[in-house]
Amino acid sequence: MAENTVIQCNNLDLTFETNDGPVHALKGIDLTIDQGEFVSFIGPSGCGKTTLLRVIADLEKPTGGDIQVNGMSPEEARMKRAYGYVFQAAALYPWRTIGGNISLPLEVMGIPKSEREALIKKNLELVNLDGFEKKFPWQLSGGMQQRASIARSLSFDPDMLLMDEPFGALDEIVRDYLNEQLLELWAKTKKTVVFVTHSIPEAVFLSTKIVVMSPRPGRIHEIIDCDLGDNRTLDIRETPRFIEIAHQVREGLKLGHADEH
Amino acid sequence: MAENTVIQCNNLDLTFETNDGPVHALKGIDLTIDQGEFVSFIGPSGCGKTTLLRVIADLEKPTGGDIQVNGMSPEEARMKRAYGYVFQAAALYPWRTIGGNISLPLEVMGIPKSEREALIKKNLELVNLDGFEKKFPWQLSGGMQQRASIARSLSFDPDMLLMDEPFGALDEIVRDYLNEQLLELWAKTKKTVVFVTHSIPEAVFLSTKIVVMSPRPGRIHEIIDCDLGDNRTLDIRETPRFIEIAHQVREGLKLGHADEH
Amino acid sequence: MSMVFIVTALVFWIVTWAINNALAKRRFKDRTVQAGVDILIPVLFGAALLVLWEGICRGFSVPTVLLPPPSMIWARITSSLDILWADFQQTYMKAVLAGFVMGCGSGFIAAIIVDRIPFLRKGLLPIGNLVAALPIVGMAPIMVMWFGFDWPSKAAVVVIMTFFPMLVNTVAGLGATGHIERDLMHTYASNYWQTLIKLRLPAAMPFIFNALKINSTLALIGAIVAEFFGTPIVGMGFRISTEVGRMNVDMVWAEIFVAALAGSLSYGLLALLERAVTFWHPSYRSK
Amino acid sequence: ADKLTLQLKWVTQAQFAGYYVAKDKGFYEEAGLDIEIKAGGPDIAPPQVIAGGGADVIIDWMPSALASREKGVPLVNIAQPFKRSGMMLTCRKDTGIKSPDDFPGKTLGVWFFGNEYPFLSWMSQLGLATDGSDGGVTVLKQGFNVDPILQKQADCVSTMTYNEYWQIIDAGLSEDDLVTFKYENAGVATLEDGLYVLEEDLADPAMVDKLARFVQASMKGWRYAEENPDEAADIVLENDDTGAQTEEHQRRMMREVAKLTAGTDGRLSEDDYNRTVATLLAGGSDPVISGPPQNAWTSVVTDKMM
Amino acid sequence: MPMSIKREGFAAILHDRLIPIGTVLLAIFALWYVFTVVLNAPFERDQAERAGVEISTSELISKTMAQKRPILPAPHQVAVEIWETTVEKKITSKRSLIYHTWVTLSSTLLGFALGTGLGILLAVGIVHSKVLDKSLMPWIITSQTIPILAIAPMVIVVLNAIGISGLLPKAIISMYLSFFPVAVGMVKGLRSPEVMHLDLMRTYNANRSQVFWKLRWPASVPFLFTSMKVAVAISLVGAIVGELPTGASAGLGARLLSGSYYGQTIQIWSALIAAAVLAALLVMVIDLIGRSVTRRMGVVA
Ligand SMILES: Nc1ncnc2c1ncn2[C@@H]1O[C@H](COP(=O)(O)OP(=O)(O)OP(=O)(O)O)[C@@H](O)[C@H]1O
Ligand SMILES: Nc1ncnc2c1ncn2[C@@H]1O[C@H](COP(=O)(O)OP(=O)(O)OP(=O)(O)O)[C@@H](O)[C@H]1O
Ligand SMILES: Cc1ncc(C[n+]2csc(CCO)c2C)c(N)n1
Ligand SMILES: [Mg+2]
Ligand SMILES: [Mg+2]
Repeated sequence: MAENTVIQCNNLDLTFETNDGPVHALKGIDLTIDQGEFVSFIGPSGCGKTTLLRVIADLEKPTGGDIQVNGMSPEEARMKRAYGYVFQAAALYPWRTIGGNISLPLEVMGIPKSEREALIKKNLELVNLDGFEKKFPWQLSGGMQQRASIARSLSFDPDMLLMDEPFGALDEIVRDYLNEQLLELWAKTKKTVVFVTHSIPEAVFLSTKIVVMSPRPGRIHEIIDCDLGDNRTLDIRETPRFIEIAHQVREGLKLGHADEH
Repeated sequence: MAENTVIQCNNLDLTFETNDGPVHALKGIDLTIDQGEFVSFIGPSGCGKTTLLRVIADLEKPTGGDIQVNGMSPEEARMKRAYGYVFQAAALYPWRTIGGNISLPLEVMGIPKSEREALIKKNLELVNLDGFEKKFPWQLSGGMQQRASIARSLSFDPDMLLMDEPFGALDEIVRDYLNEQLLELWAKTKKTVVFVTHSIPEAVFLSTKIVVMSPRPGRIHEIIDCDLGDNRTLDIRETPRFIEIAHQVREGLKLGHADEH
Repeated sequence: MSMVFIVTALVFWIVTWAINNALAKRRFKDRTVQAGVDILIPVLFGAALLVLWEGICRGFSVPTVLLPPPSMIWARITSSLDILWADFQQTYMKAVLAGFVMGCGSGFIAAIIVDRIPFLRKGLLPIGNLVAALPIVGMAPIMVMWFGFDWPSKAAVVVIMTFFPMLVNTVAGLGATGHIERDLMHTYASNYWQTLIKLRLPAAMPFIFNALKINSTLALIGAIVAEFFGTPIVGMGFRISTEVGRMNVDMVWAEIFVAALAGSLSYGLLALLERAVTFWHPSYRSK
Repeated sequence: ADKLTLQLKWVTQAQFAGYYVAKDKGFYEEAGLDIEIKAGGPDIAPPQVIAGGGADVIIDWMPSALASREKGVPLVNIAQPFKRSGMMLTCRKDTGIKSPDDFPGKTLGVWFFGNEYPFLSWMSQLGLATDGSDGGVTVLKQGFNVDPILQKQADCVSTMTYNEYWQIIDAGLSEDDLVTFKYENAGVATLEDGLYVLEEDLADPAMVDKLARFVQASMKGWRYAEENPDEAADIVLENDDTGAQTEEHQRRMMREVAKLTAGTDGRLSEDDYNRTVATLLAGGSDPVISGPPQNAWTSVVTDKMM
Repeated sequence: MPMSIKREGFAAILHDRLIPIGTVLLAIFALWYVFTVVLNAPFERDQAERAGVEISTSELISKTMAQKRPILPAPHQVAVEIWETTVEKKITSKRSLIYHTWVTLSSTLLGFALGTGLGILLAVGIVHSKVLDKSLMPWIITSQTIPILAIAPMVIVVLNAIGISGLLPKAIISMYLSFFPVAVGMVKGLRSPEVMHLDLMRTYNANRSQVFWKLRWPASVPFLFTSMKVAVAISLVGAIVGELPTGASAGLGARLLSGSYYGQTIQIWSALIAAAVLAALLVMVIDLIGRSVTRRMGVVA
């Protein structure tokens, strides 16, 4: 395992036992993610994107193969608070203010109150939400909630961000805006990001590497390098290289779909 | 009002009275939709797309200006069952089979049982769901449910289809497939379709006319003709003309967003 | 002559109904006015009920030992405040409050224990569900036998009656947190108690208040019924059962009035508290 | 046949054997009557039942009936099958109680629901407060049974000679463990288990005639029951819907009840009436009735008996 | 598929239900025996003291479980009593527990039916009329704070006075208690259709009764069954308490009372157990009906 490898999966397998038989959610996954990469998982619904992310986060145990996160088991990594996780829905606690929500992981991790306050302030600024500390989640728009959720996952400064369709519920404009902000944040902090989406333009715009998956059982169909360089802006989406990569991803998806039959 | 005009709005205004003051949802809407057109409303969340569609359907009363549907008031048009409405979620009744759901409007409208059966069969075929008549909604995938919902709105053969983000909850692949089917259906039946979306590619791919809206208060920012001709296939999305129109729409949206401040 | 009363009552009924109809259909811009109207409507309705009651009693000359008219009950209430207060103290302040606090408290603690031990949850919960549906009042004579005549035996009945609704609701509430919310705590490597206090208890609050509200009415009924099986010579249940035998039915209704008032007030208080604690719940949110 | 409904004061037991026997043996039928006997219970107030029209005749204790009369239910005693009172206060010997002088500070179980008047009269004659104040007695509302004395929650409980007393014995306490005070002996006996009707019914001669036949047939039932106690007890058992009564207990109760009903033909003796009223009026500051009742009893019915 | 599921289902039931529930029940019985000894011992000691004899602990323990009028009867005493009063008595006998259970059951069912009907009616009124909604709801809550159980005897006498007697008075008390959960549940249920579903009906220009029968009613069925489960249990309570005052009549309540009257604790407990079993059965029956109805309606269990 290379020095700067963060995630390493070998022949990973996961089968869910359900009432009407086993569901083979992941099969033979081989994947390496290096420090500072921005990797997207894309694929049709039910192909196992979420499951793979959850295995990395130790929210699900694989039934075969092995996986290492930061050179240790996912469980150890989780105990060391190696990552911040962002869910599809913002999943803010409605009884806590925005500030309180960002404070949550800090409280759990036993960080003293004085330090917490500074961290909350800093992370709210990072996602452009200064001034909303005392508001309750339902008083914010969906986009703002999602930003608060990102601030929460950043608050304890993990080296890695795991994001499961964080912008799936937002409209295109807000999504574009948050995509730009995320990219900026990534450039600034150089964290490793693993990102699930089912939007092709989003994947192409954000990633350094796109993992195309196909369903039943969930496999990696293709891994596409996304060499659009740093300092991307939204305009990049109309460049031929962008369209080419997007086309490649779309074809991969279609083929993956076809595999199924 | 021209012979083949179906919807005609003049300086339409709508303000909601809420607990904390009025919300100006629609302002000065002028819009004409002709027989057989496929018109999409696009715009950021909260800009009034749904509200405008609901005004057309007489689910909301405008507070100013006037609107005619088929040359009469929306209420009269509704009483005459002038349109079929498709909601974002399939909104099928879970206690009715697919057949029973399609039968629902027919029962309400007092169509005798014998005729109902033929209509159910015909419309199930139309959306490629033959054989699923006796299944319950939860036994179908999201895409199939949405098709059943379209079949339901078609069952009493209205001249007009009002669709509010019908494919918003589906993944890209399924969505592409349903877009193609909808286009085919539209070409076959030549119904007027008014379609709400917040996906730019979807709007460009489907429409003959795109209405770009901007929020607070909800106005029409721009109306873009979408002259991609008939017989469109998904490949069209990689043609320069498509990308050009998409770009135009995106710019319109951004400007509309900017208006806000 | 007697028809006059009935006709008057009916006319009053129709008039208040018409007023209510008009009031209910209108939306008032001013919030305080609207709130006032929302209170006025049920009050008018209640007044109409009382007038109808009075009218029937007088119109049909119903024997007062069967059903006294409201005016007579009111006269009795005002002239027997000291007795009513003593009874209220005995039954409500002692038996009901003590029983309520102990029953709800132990139900809550039991729920947390049951929640910690899945085996117990599987084994105890179906039984708890069943017992919650049982005719617990049947336990009253046994409790009097075990805990004596004074209020502790009534409190014991209240404890049994309130324990299971609290247990069942709290366990349901603790299970009501979404998967995502729980996974979130998991990603923080949060321990059991942290998850309980920061996530599951707040999320369970609507359920817990549901139990508290149910219990507030159950507790009073339980305590009163238990007093039928032996008491010192004070208490609401004692008074009710004694005064029926003495043909003082107006006194019985005076006690019922106190019970209904106390029950409604406790219910209302809990509802207010609920609103304050679960302000975040979609049903209370003001945008 | 003429229909009449009789509301008992308590559950089906040998205390009411005369009526059940009269019905079972066809005495009522012979008198051209069709009698419906409604059992009572701990929370059935017979005066309320008759005021509501649920019965034509009720069985009640005179203190309760007179008190109800003052509350506006115009009850009139038409016959008095129980000559003597069966009420007692039964105490544990180990409490040290030897005479009523030892009552202060003790806890006494009392039946309420209109049955407390004899007790209250007695206590006020003894000058003992019952409201819990110093120097008085502590009163408990005794439930349906004698548990308080068995479990030592009370020092004394109210008992009837024919019923609760034997329940204490059955529970394992012996007669030597107990001290008993009969109301009869204390001179505060009041009339129990009389037959009462509403005053207005007596204005109707046909009704009076019906009642006369009823009282006469009932007394015939009582005579039969006194002479055949075991058979009477069995008849009672047959009429018990709860199926909870035991043969042993009912047979013994029948024998004890017979001692109270013996020697009367149902006529109310004016002396007994006056003594009861005097006892009730003697109640110090809080007498059971506020003044001597008028027309609270009549002999028109018993006079018509043959 | 049904075959294989059944196997799996049974193993699941064994591990998720039978074993845990059985263990808890066993624990309850063990505790019950302990309490039997503890609670009944003072009386035995008292007896021995008065008789002036020493008794050994084992003698004491065996005696506490064989008293005629125990403070707490031992489970096996109750079991024997139940056996004797169910299996060994004719069903028509007044000493048969089944007979008394039947008496209570009949007024429970009548009251439950009336209460459910009334609850549904009120809910329909409240959902369709703004005046009813605003004026009735607070009083429906207040109605439940009136200790109806405490005045049940009086209610029965008053109802008798207006010519209602027999099964009906008890049933009316059951009804008073059971309409409440149904009314509250059905208001929720009839209001449960989403705005979208209601709008859909509006686009069809459906009238009120069509909206009711095709949308509100089917949508409220799960709510109906949930509240009926509460209502049936509470109906039973009502029927039992309705039987208490007339201590001489039949029914489980009368059984409880006469048991209490004669200090027959064993009889009280067997009546209590019968009531418990009856409650459990009633709730289970409603649950089963509910499941089969909702399954027929296509809602996943
Ligand atoms: N807890 C579970 N138990 C059983 N099956 C599961 C479970 N979680 C996921 N699955 C199944 O595993 C497969 C992969 O699911 P997963 O959620 O990872 O898909 P996904 O790619 O994230 O889809 P989507 O785009 O819809 O979120 C699906 O068939 C799903 O039904
Ligand atoms: N019933 C209502 N009462 C008050 N305000 C409303 C109501 N319905 C909509 N609004 C407000 O009107 C505005 C327009 O809402 P509308 O639902 O039409 O937006 P939209 O364009 O459909 O948004 P989305 O893409 O999120 O569906 C919003 O600000 C919304 O909050
Ligand atoms: C609540 C209650 N009241 C009275 C008695 C006693 N008692 C037994 S029989 C009877 C009627 C006499 O005719 C009475 C008063 C009781 N046990 N419980
Ligand atoms: Mg997913
Ligand atoms: Mg919308």
